[in-house]
Amino acid sequence: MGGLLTEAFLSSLFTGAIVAAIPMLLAGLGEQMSEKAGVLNIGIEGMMLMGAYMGFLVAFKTESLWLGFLGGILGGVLVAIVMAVLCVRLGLNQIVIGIGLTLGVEGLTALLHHFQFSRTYPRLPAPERLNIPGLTDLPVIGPSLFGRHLIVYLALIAVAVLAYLYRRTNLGMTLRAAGERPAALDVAGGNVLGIRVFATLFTGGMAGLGGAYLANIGAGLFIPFMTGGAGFIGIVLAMLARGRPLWVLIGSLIFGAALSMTTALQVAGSNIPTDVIQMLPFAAVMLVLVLFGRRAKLPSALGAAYERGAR
Amino acid sequence: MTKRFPGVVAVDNVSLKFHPGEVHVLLGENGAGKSTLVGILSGLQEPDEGYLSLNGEKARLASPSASLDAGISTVFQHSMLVPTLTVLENLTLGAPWYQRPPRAQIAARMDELKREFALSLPLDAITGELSLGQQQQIEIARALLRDSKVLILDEATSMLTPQGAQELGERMQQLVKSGLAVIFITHKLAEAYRYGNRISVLKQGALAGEMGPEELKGMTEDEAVDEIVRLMFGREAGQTSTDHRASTARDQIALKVENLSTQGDADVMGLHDISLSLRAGEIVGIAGIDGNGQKQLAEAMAGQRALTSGRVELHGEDITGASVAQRRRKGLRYLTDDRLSEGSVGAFPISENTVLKDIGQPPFWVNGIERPNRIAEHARELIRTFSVRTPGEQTPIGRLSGGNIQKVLLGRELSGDARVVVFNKPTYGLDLQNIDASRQRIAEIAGRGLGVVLISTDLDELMALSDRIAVMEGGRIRGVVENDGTGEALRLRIGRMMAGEEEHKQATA
Amino acid sequence: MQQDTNPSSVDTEAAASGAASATATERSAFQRFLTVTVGPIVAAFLLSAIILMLVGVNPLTYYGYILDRSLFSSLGLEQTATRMAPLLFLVASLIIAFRAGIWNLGTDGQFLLGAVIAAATAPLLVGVLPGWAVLLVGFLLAALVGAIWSIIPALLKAYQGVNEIITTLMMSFLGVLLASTLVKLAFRDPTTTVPQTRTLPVADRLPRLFETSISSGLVWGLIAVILVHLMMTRTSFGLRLRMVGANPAAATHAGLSVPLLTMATFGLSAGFAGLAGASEILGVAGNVRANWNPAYGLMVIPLVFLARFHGVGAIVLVFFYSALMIGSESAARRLGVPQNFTLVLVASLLICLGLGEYIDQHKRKKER
Amino acid sequence: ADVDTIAILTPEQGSDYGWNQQGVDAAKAAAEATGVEIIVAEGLGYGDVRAPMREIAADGADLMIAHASGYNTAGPEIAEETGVAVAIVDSPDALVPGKVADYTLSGHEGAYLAGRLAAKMTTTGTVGIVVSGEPPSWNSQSAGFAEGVKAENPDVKILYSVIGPAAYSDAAGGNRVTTSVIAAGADIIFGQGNGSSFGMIQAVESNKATDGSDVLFIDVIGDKSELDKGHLLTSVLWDMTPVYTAMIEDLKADKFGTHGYSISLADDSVKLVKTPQVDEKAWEEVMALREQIIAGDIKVEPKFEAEDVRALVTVAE
Ligand SMILES: Nc1ncnc2c1ncn2[C@@H]1O[C@H](COP(=O)(O)OP(=O)(O)OP(=O)(O)O)[C@@H](O)[C@H]1O
Ligand SMILES: Nc1ncnc2c1ncn2[C@@H]1O[C@H](COP(=O)(O)OP(=O)(O)OP(=O)(O)O)[C@@H](O)[C@H]1O
Ligand SMILES: [Mg+2]
Ligand SMILES: [Mg+2]
Repeated sequence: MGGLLTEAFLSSLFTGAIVAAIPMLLAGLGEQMSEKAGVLNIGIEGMMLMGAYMGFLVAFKTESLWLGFLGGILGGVLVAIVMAVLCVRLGLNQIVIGIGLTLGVEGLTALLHHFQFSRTYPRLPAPERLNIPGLTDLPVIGPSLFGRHLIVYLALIAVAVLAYLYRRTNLGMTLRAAGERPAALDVAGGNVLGIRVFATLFTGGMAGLGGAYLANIGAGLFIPFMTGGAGFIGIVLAMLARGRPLWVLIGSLIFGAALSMTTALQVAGSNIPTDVIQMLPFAAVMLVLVLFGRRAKLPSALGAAYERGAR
Repeated sequence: MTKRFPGVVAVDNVSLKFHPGEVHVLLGENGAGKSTLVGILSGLQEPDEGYLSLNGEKARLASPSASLDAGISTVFQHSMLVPTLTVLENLTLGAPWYQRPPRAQIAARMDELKREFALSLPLDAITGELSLGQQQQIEIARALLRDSKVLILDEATSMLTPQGAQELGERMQQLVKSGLAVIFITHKLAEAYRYGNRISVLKQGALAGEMGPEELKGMTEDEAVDEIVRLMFGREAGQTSTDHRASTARDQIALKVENLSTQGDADVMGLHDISLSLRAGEIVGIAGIDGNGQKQLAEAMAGQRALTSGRVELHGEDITGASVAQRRRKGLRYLTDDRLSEGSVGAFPISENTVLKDIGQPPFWVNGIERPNRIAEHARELIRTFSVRTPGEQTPIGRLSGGNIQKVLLGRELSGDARVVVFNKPTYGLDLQNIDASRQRIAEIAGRGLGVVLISTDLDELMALSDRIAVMEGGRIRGVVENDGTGEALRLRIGRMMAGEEEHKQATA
Repeated sequence: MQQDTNPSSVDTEAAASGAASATATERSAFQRFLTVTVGPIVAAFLLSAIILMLVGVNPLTYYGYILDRSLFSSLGLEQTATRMAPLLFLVASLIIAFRAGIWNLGTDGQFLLGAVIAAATAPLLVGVLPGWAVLLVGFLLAALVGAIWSIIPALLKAYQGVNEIITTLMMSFLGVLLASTLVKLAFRDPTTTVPQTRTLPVADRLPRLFETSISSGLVWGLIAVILVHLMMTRTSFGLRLRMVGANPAAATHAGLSVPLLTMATFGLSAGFAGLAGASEILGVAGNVRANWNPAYGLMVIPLVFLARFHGVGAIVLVFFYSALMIGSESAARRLGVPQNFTLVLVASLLICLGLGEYIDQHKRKKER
Repeated sequence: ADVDTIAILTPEQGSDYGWNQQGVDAAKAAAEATGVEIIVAEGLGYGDVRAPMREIAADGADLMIAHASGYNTAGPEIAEETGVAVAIVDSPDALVPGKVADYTLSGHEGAYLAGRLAAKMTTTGTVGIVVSGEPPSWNSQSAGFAEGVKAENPDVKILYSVIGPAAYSDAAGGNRVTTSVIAAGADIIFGQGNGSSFGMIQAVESNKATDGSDVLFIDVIGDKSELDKGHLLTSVLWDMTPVYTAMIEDLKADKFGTHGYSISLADDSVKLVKTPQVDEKAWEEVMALREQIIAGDIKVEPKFEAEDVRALVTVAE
């Protein structure tokens, strides 16, 4: 494959891996917090899609990517509010509502896109990249690792911040208590519903940001159904990561790399049929599950609504 | 205060005063309303009528945190710790999320507690890996760390060894001396007298009587217990259940266990070379400190746990390879000590729970098809025979109180042709009356010629019922003693073996 | 502390038994019907009406078309009935899984692989075997292949305790891709340019009912749901499965083999998902095209939940859902609203039905 | 036969500057030209189309154009069942007089010309093909493009990549894959995809080729020049109006179902769009090639298999 393995190409593969990984990373980090707190947030796909739509809409109208990201967060949080009210406050079934929200957002954003953008397909200008003299000029990894939009680094910083918060503050134990034995947290004076609502909204915000990244940086425009299951991958990453943000990062990078590799294999002219190549990322996750799945311990109260005093 | 639940008045117009400097004992049979009252005081439930006042001011405790803020700390009947968190984390649970755990401060306070109350805890251990007694200490420590004015302990001693209970009692006395009010719930009347300054008795939700400090001081333990029993059950005491039962053992060997061993691991004790034999009509007690292999032995006999070596014989028939279901059909029954998570399926109605171990068997199933009427009939019969308090056989069993669940399970094990029954802590958590009834039932089935293995941590119970007592320690049988009812001397011998002191003396017979 | 990770404990009442629900006699059945069904449906349609008005469409006209085209015309009714068949098999699949405490979220992959194997074999057998045998073989193979696709999640769950949500979801993604690959590389009809399997001639498909266009798959689907419902509620095997779902420790204690029963649950549930695929192919479509994925599985999950795992309730919901799909295809076309609006309608329906359920439970609690 | 109403059924909304839009627009134009009513059923998805077809048949359509390869099993069946004429795609052998006719659309000749043009204009010596999936019509155009490139200059490298599982609407995937292909040296991208093609365009707009020049994009089926920001080189444009018009006329003349229909360079139903980015000289040469194809001097065979495409693209050593 010598001829194709140019520096630029390798660099673009690294870049591709990172670009593909960031939305899943953000979604996975968000879902992780919900799951810790005992909320199985199946609606994350819808939150992401709403984030993509709102993120693009705001970025396009205001011509500011940053406002676009805020819009994405807002979009995700809006959907998450519905989820928080219905599933955490009222205790409705998380699966039913999660699927319902995802379907609803898919329909709604496609509808809005149809009336707003389907005749013009507006696209955003190429995102600004952070140029760190010296680092960005490094061969191969330079442009992919250091030439990204600032939001990429914020996502990485979020990993560290969350890891710090989970480890060093009461946040981690409060979340775990809410997911493991909500009644224990309640009688200890903690606010079970409060922390669960917070976690759900956080998931919405992160998923929305991930969606906005997908639309604004990843694609440069909004297309209906464009998340295409990235939220579900986020759920899987969160479950595999056993509560550790760093593992979500590793997982999303591996998944992103696998996606990027499918391009590499094809561009290199591999004779393996495309469909087989495209199974690789999922097969890789299955392999991880077969090898290490038994360690993916989930919180005891995951998916169960908490009602005080009920037995 | 009044609190109603569908179909039940759990707390019926009860007025109580709790004074600082007093241990106020709440007594009452199962389902009398004690835990409900605790629930109201700890903010888990709101009363339908009546009110609460703190230091003379009306207060509303709408949530557990309101109750904690009002200075009321509660140690609940069932553990309220998060098993996957560390001890330190459980101690700080409920603090604002953005704070850092004040480790140094808590360590310092724990030092004080250690001095004052002999409470000592490994702060960084994972809670779920500690013994139940230590876990309870965490809950008590947590209550103390909060500088509460009122401390509630709901059946706090049921998990503890006699020494542990003794220590707790002393601790309570120290606490009230420092100005707290302690509310203490127990089913052990002697404890109530020894550690309590004031005793209130609940009966079917209503206040049946109260004994103040002066009154209590003027009574001996026996007098006090008599009075309490009269208040609780409306009958005279006298059935001193510690009377030694006359042996009904016959010659025939009912169950024989030879050189049985099982695999152990980090969580579960392995068994080593256990041999034991049981005659028909005999009750063999298994004594030992909780967690020394008793449960594993019961499970191995029932077929629930794989053996690494050894054999089991039932009435001369080798059943080593038989499954749980086969053993059950041959008449070997096992009453688990874990009635909620192992013995019953809380969401299923009582009727289905009565036949869970006979799924697919006639007459409840014919060709695999369920006969709901037969099952319901069977369940109603069982409810009647064992006086289960329930609205009906279709009630999900999880809604019953622990004691009533226990009766259902007991009925399930005794139905059909039982020949040998293994009881694991059959009376744990029951009220006096139910304990009595259960013990009588055990004695009676032995009298009918069934072999009984009675696992218990309660020596009184073992000494009252057993023909012989085997003592387990470290997954082995440390010795088997004839129960001659000789009281203190025997008790001392057993106690030594429980501590692993007396040397290995294998079972004979 | 009861573990609440599995679906059967999400709603203990439902898992308990259908029979136990006879307690709430105070309010009339009619009132309950209002809160649980009619009210939410009306609310959902109102909510969606607002969105319709926002995009400038008269909701009354829109809903008129839906009713007219799905229920009030014989053609519409036939279409609705035909659409139900695969959904019903999926309902059967999910009732087994959910009542047995297993989250089988991988029905899409199982469905497609079942469909592919049925489409790959049935056309080849025409003429070799009698017509009914062709169909039977197709169905059996589909069930088998669906079940096989659940083996890895089943083994991991039964013997390693790996959460099946992740594994079934991943196997589903994989299954969808594999189905497409198989169509292109293994079972492709050599006579077409489009990658698709051979086509089972219309005459050899499941017979239609009477003189209509309704596939008899509907009947088999109904039978499947009823049988599964009875199996789960009225047989010893069903109780064993439910017990494993509700409390595995108690099941072990009662002498049941939890791993084997878990495997059985996966096998049956995935098998029925495979049957769903076969019913769509052998009843309606006749072949499988590469990249075809109707993704019915995700949609059926909420329906089964809202029916509280009850077979008859699920049948009613599937009927409504099918009618909605059929009717709104038509309404959308006539009024120039993108099809996607149907998703909005379905979503509001799910959410409102969920809310209705909540209100109903609260009322019942108060009455007790 | 009397024809007063026709219908077109498309899997997606007819506003995609591509397959669906061209179909809907052409059907409208053909209806207008022949003076018949038209029913437009858009966004029917790729699932079972029998229900809407039956309904449209009941609504009185005399011809249903089932404009998706996924509809070519249902189409003939419904024609048989309802007696209404149905036109399907990608099934050259499926002809039933009066009932079923096929119109297999392939712009492979146009793609061939685009390939010639691309090979003339590449400065890096590498071009890329990015597709969101591998349906036959796209394969035939990918193959045509690759053949054109090779015929023009065998030294030009051709890179090929299919986006991924969520491809049709995966705009981000389109962007990502196209970026990689550009980084691997391509400076002209031949892109085929629905929603994802907008991601490809975005990548073309926001990346520079390895030699620092601008990257150009070649689109298919529809004409996106009104959305262009200076990177569209050309588009292999399809116009189905002649096909649909012929169908209606045939149906009226009772000749429907006796032959298939196709698009070709000859009647401009396949043609290249000229944009300001096109080099004049190259354009003239390509137009000369067009004449040769029409005259039959150059033969371009359609190749519908994915393997054929892969056999034509460059394999790295
Ligand atoms: N949540 C509830 N729903 C319905 N009935 C209840 C509920 N909680 C308590 N009850 C009823 O209230 C009564 C009192 O229950 P409570 O738990 O207070 O008993 P208790 O005195 O604590 O018994 P124990 O000694 O067994 O702990 C019971 O008889 C029960 O029927
Ligand atoms: N959620 C509930 N719904 C209905 N009834 C309940 C509920 N919770 C408790 N009860 C009732 O409360 C009573 C007492 O419950 P609880 O578990 O406190 O009993 P308990 O005091 O622990 O009994 P025991 O001493 O026998 O273990 C039971 O009789 C039960 O009927
Ligand atoms: Mg109690
Ligand atoms: Mg109790």
